[in-house]
Amino acid sequence: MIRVSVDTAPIALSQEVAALEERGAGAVATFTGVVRGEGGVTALELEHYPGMTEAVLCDLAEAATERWGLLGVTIVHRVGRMTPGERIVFVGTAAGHRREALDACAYLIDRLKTDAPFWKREQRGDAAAWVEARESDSAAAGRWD
Amino acid sequence: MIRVSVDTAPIALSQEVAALEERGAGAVATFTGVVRGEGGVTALELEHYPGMTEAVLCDLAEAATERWGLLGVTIVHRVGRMTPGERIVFVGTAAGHRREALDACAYLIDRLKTDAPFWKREQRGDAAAWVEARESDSAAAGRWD
Amino acid sequence: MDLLYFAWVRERIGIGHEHVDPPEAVRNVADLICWLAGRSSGHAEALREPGKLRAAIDQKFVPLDALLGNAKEVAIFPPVTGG
Amino acid sequence: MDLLYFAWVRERIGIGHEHVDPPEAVRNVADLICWLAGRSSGHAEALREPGKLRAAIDQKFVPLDALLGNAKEVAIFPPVTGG
Repeated sequence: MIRVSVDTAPIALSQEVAALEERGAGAVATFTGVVRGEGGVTALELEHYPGMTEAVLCDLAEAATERWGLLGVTIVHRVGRMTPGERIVFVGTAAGHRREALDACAYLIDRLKTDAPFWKREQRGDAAAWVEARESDSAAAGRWD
Repeated sequence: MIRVSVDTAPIALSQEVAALEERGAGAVATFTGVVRGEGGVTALELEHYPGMTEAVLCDLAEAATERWGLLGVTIVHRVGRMTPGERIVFVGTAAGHRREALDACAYLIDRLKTDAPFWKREQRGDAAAWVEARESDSAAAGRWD
Repeated sequence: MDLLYFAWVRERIGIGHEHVDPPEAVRNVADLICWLAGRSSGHAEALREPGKLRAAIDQKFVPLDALLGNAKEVAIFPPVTGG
Repeated sequence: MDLLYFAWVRERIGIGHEHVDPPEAVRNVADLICWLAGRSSGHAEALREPGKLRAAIDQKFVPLDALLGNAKEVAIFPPVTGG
């Protein structure tokens, strides 16, 4: 099972996890990114490249499935406007054993950060600023090559 | 926030994740172990060492909090009788960034496997057999030393 | 050729997409960026530091020296920041 | 000294806990296991392969050569299999 979704709706974590658990795997690992209010951020806006985004996420899900023999992969990325405390991204994996589920989950979020065409803009009251890419993300993604 | 629970009640994943997300961290990682029905397993029984179990899990949660600067850790282990599809264990971590949350989550489940006094008995119809410890678990726990 | 712009590239140019027919001398993405910069002050502002730009041809990331070939869709944008 | 047994050790011995006063010659956990094995056929059956056993003194894991000292609670059990 591969499920990829890019949507403006809030991420329904319970349902996503339930779908992974129903795969009959012994191990489910998840990563959830949440909007932080630190530094006075009042809102976050996520822009993406429709079509390419979904294709990249499907490719990553397929690569992880093959590499770790996963029984299920879910990648859900929210786009549009969201506020502190809301989920930006959910990555979940289901596998027979914990190592596969955990490693695949880490791989997916590391690679999503560098490979998927999303852009974040932080709002602080009336001011808005595009978030700059971080060098450390390239390094994190590189360790899976 | 450190939350440790050893209980016969089913694990309420949504509530556990929600509590972690409310810590205001940007990253939440989770691992869930689910009873598998493979090999004809009809039920699983979990026995533990009351008192020692909770102490070990608290020690692990504290060690992870210190090592990775976590904002929240939850370890919930179910005991008693459970059937395929039910959750045995839930480990969740909240941190500022994904690497800390993911590594701490992997550490906790690896160490729980070797350090916490739980014993599993698999039921296959009328027959019951205690699960044997796996060498690979010791190796996995050792990589965090 | 369809062009797509995202994030601050889109904002500075003032539009998210446009159709262009670059001359033959425009062979790779870097050439295209240079040529586009002459279209308006917004283009010039958005594209003046190619080192800060990334690109995709037909929805695949490419380096800036990638040849355009028969590209149908070229996207220009800042480094990605999702997740 | 309070003894606790878990999993198949408990099942084979037939009880989960008991109170014992081992003689002075019983200095470490291995000595204790050996001495306990003489208490009943269940004990003998459960404790005949010390290499398959693990132990805790006052709720801390210890190797089988750990001295009992003033231990109040000693637990004997198979390798753990949680998670």
